[in-house]
Amino acid sequence: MRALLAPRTGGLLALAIVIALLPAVLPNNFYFNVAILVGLNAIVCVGLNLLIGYAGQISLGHAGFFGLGAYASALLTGSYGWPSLAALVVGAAAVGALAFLLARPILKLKGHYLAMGTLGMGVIISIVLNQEAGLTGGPDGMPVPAFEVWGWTAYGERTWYWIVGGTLLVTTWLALNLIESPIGRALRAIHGSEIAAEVIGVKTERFKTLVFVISAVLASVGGSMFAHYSGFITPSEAEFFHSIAFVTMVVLGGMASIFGSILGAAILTVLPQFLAVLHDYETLVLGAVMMSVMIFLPKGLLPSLAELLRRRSL
Amino acid sequence: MSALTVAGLSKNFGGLSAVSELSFTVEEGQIFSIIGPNGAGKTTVFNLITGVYRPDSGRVWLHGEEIGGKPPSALAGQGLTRTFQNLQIFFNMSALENVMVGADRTAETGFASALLRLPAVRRRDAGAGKQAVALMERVGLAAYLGADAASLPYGALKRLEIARALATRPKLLLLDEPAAGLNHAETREIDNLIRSIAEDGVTVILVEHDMRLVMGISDRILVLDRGVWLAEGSAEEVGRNPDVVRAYLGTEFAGSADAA
Amino acid sequence: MSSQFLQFLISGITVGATYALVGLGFSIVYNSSQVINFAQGEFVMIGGMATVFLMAAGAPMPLAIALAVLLAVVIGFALGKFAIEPARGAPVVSIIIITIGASIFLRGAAMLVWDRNLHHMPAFSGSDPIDIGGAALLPQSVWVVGGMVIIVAALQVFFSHARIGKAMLATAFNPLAAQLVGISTRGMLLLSFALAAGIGAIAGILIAPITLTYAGVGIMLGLKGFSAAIVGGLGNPMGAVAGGLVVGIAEAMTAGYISSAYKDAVAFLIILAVLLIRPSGLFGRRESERV
Amino acid sequence: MLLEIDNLVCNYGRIRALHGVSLSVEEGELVALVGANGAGKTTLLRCISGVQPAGGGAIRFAGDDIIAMAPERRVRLGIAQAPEHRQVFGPLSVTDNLLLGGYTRSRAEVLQDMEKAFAMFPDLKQRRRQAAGTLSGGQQQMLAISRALMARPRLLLLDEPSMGLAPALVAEVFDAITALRDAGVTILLVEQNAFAALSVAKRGYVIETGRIALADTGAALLEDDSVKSAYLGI
Amino acid sequence: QAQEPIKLGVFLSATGGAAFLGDPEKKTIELYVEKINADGGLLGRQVQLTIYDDGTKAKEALTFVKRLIDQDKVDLIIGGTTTGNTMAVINEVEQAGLPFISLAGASVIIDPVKKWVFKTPHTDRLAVQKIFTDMKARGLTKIGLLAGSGGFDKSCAGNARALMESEGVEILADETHGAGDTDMTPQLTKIKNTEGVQAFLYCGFGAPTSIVAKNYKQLGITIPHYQTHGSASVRFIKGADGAAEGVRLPAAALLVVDSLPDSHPQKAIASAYKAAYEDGYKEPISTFGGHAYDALFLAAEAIKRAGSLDKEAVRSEIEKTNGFIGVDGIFTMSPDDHLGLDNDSFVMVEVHDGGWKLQE
Ligand SMILES: Nc1ncnc2c1ncn2[C@@H]1O[C@H](COP(=O)(O)OP(=O)(O)OP(=O)(O)O)[C@@H](O)[C@H]1O
Ligand SMILES: Nc1ncnc2c1ncn2[C@@H]1O[C@H](COP(=O)(O)OP(=O)(O)OP(=O)(O)O)[C@@H](O)[C@H]1O
Ligand SMILES: [Mg+2]
Ligand SMILES: [Mg+2]
Repeated sequence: MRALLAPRTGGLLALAIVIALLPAVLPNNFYFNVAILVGLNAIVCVGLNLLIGYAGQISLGHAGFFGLGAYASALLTGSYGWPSLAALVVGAAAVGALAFLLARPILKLKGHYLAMGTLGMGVIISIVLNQEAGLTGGPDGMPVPAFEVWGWTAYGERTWYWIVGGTLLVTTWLALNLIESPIGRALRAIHGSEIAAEVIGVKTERFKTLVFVISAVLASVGGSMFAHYSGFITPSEAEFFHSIAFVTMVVLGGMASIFGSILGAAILTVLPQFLAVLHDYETLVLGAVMMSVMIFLPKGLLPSLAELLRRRSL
Repeated sequence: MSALTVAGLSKNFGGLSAVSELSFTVEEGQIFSIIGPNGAGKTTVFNLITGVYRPDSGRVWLHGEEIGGKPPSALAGQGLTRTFQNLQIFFNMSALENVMVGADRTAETGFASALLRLPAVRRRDAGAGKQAVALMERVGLAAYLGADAASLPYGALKRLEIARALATRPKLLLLDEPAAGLNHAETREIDNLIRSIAEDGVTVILVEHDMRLVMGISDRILVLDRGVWLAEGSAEEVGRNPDVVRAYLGTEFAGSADAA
Repeated sequence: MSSQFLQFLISGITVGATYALVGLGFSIVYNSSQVINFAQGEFVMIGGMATVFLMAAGAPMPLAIALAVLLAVVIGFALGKFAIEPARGAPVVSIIIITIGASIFLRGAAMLVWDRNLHHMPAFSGSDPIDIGGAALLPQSVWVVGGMVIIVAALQVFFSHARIGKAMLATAFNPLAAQLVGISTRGMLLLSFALAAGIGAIAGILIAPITLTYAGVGIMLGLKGFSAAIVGGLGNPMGAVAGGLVVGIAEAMTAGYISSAYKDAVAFLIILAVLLIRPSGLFGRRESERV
Repeated sequence: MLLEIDNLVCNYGRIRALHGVSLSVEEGELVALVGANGAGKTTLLRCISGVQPAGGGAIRFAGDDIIAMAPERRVRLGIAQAPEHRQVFGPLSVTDNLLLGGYTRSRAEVLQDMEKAFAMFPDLKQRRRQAAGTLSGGQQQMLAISRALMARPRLLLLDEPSMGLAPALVAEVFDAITALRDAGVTILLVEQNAFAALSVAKRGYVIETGRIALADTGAALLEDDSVKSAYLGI
Repeated sequence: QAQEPIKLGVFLSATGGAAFLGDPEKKTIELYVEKINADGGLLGRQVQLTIYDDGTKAKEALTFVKRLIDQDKVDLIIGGTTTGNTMAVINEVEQAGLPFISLAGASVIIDPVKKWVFKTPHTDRLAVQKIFTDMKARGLTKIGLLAGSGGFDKSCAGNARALMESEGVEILADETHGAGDTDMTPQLTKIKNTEGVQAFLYCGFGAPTSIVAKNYKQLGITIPHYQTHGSASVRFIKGADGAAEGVRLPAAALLVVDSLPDSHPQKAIASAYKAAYEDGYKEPISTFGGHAYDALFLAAEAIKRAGSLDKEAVRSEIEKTNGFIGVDGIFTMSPDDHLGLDNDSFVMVEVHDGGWKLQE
């Protein structure tokens, strides 16, 4: 019983149950669509939280990786006729390789300077996607063929729901494993004090690079899946504001909280749908909600709520 | 073989020569102390040895192998680690986890096995946990096993750093003012701890201003003044050296080696 | 050839001064709280929009400008008081998210209170270009550059000589110690937000005749201003100026000599290169904490 | 009575660090507070300065209840502290740190006092323009003490002022403290160097896990057996 | 008895990068749906409007279209302020099978023809053609081109490049500027210093249109200056602070409705729209709102003709639109033309004395 209540197993179990039971209450495809977007954002945010929340390295450029993944899938399957899965994997590998090359110089920067560095990286990616219209269709975007593996075509919201849900569950499980391992502790140590981590043997550069690559790969995978699911992509997926949206989800949900990221992704994906009916007041209210959550729950939703609960139960 | 040899080490900050042309040798198993006035360059020497700073000139050998230019993490792998005068605690973790990071030997953990949480990783985790508990008990932090590092009082944090450093199983341990902020009784505990560390075969280099501790525990003492070698010898020799008395000890503590 | 270069340079300096003016606001808030205020661009918008609407309502230009700056100052103060201050002690990223929320909120409010349209403000002293060695310069550019020089000089004095400026810095570096020497850290925070908002509004007013103004004008300017502040080295007013000029001139020269399609990309590449060589910006404080 | 603390309680979240501490300091008195690591000494000083909210009890300064007063107003009343861990303004120069120490006073007065501080710690004078964060540990400690003095406090709170200082300087710091005492400055001194602290203090308190365990004159505490064994290592 | 209302779904970019376009579109739709309902609705039923703002993000657009289809169960969709946002939803609309009228410019939307997809604005291709024709009539064949980085801008520039050969025009200088740029003098200087350039064309909309005009004047460039219907708003003229004088652009007749001869077929409808809009919102019309007007009434007419809300019936009635007089022009659609406008529906105008002057 105790083990079930532990954040790891209990959380995973809860997530699995939610994913399994949600379809029963989702009335139509639109809701499935929102759920899928929640899942895709959550996959990216789980990776990003490893980078920002655990290792303490901020990135304002991850939409760039998301966009690259999306375009890699679109181009390789659409223009070059590759199998979808191969395109996804190769895209992720290429993005991982790019992240690996960028990691060393960029992660030398600290704090706000790192934010600037990653922001610049993301902006450059998004400019390239915008300008290379011959390849990417420019700002008008490009269509993406359906996801196909071994003759089976992933089609429709319900199918994608299970694909994304499954991927999210696996991603969460892997991420939880990672943060509980020595590698996860090393990441948090880097956050705490880079120099102290070094002198007790943590190769900080290596781990910073590692987590940067992991988060980039997850963003790329999220992008690829999004591209196939939506069937059409534009460079706005890679733009700065999308990066900000990811970071906001992570922070709102709770830094260094895997389940917080999922919650953050869910709230910031669903909330605009609720607010859409407010029309002119939509932006205003969205801004106000973001501010209030962070003011009243400064550590992010999940950690702050957990703390409240703990205090209650005492 | 000597545990550490330093030759001609120099470091300037802007116009200031923090360490200049410093040479000394620490024999294996020794407790070697570096003392000197505030700003003499003691911490800088630690920073240079451990690769936190790059020396302007000079060479360093660890157990006979030259280590110049290596990053601190590589040196930690070779059995060289330290504590900090200005605490460097992972405040975002629990006290126990702080020590576990030291015990982890992260370089040896495979990425894939960590992702999948293979039994090897679990065993390693459990091992690190046990080791960390034992070390916290050893340094007298048994009361804080479940605490967040951020909630520990200053004196406890100093000991937490020692426990974390010990967790890396060092052969050469550099302690920067471990007794600062401790009262006499607590200092005595640290005294015993350092002795027991040395008894385990670890070479210790100690920077400390508590002369009772230094004079009583050191096999050999190096005195620095304004970055320059001033004197070296046994506690007795150093304590009697008039230059040292004038520059550092002040009359009050002169010859306090006898008292300890 | 040389008049062409001169023209690019004039363009770069004008644009750079714009970025610098926006970047200064980032520096000020950073100087009191180590927070990046992503709502800074919105104060630029508020300055321009408020002036335009006040003028439309019949206020003479100087009065409209004064009221617009005052409005921005009040909003900046309110932002500090009701959004940032209650969250003090929260992690810096959390506070940054608050400022992002604030920028969304202010933009939404501007669209409601004013509108989503493009507005134009007359140039302060006509729009007949001045000829400089074959290159043309708009009088408003002189206003922008001049305004920037005055503001930056004032800030330089404020932070390096006035005790209250130092107190603001101290609050950012170590709020605990600041309190212990009798600095009202709350007061410093509010002061810096109000000051940054005011300077942002002045920037918005100075550049509105060039850029036009609309509810979304602060977004890109905010981003570029942030870049300027970072490249120059956060917290240093001179840095923001240097950073703004680097970015502005890089953009103009790239557009002129390399590729206008990739001019922003090249500008960001230059920013990255600068940071890789000087990880805390051109004029940034070097690492001053030690172990 | 300049400072009167009555039944003060202080919590960090769920952890109670002070369980009803009562203590007083008379005008012109030097009072020492000793105790083991984690006993709550720093917490007590933080409460007096107002940077840590009190959870109950009363703090009276010169007769006024200041328990809810903002920290900066307490400095204006005359309470200055040289905090544990030094807490200098890292990127600012030594001079700027000192100027800010006298934030509540006129610049001219502070400049005068600064010369006195430089006379006490010549090392600081030499490094006037250096960023405080790059000073050596001991130099930073000198700066922290000097900075607190710049406020010309009526009550000076010193949290382990001898920490990290070379022996010769420790002696000097204690000389300085006695000189301040003799000049009529009221001082509440927290020290691990209990022997030195109790030697110069008129009265002393021993704090144990958030409670005052003993209170007596400095001389009497020095003779107390439990103090001897626990804090003096004798 | 109360009849089920007709459900009209709309998604627009009322905020974000294309807010200049989306805002008047939204206002127009809201204004006229209210009018239609006040006049008794369509087929005796009220029109229930569901309208979403996609913030100029393709991902949002798709989500809102799914919402319109699956959740709100609308009968017909109008929207897609930008080409990207339109293209992102086409798949979904085609699969769901319901009539969709886009308000975006690019020709890819209807070329190739998609069964359920229509659009009302002139394609930028038409605009560029019109401009080139006008240039050639003035003997200008060597041009300098500047375009922004948005979807409209790039598509327009792309069309210019695609058409230059067939139209006998040569692009000697080809420049772009970034989103949010506030100074285009470097690009214009380059164009100015390019040997042989006889005319200048700017592709873009929003604030940059005015900035380009100002910089153009600042640099003392005197060759003819063309912009596109993206600048067809008095805000362009006002923003340019006098520098827009002499700039030529193709626009819907709406823009110069007051100077149209009474015999012009669009005069009545365009003046009515102008009056209603300016009265309702106290701000000058733009031609973007006109796209929304046309889309709304194309649909309304088709529903009336179909006499039901049967999706296929409405769709085929839209396709059969013949001689519908709209603000943008006179629409005649067919199974292989889902736009139904030709070049004539554009007029060339020139900025004159701070207003628009119709060119012959
Ligand atoms: N990063 C730095 N930048 C500038 N000066 C420095 C830096 N690090 C050290 N110094 C200077 O070098 C000298 C030696 O400093 P160091 O910290 O090594 O002294 P220390 O012997 O450890 O003194 P303490 O006993 O007070 O800790 C000091 O004068 C200090 O101000
Ligand atoms: N930020 C904090 N969060 C939680 N608990 C804290 C915090 N700071 C201190 N404590 C707890 O409060 C108690 C008193 O701590 P305090 O720092 O006042 O002790 P101290 O007497 O000054 O010790 P030292 O001699 O080590 O400086 C300790 O048990 C400590 O664990
Ligand atoms: Mg030191
Ligand atoms: Mg303490």
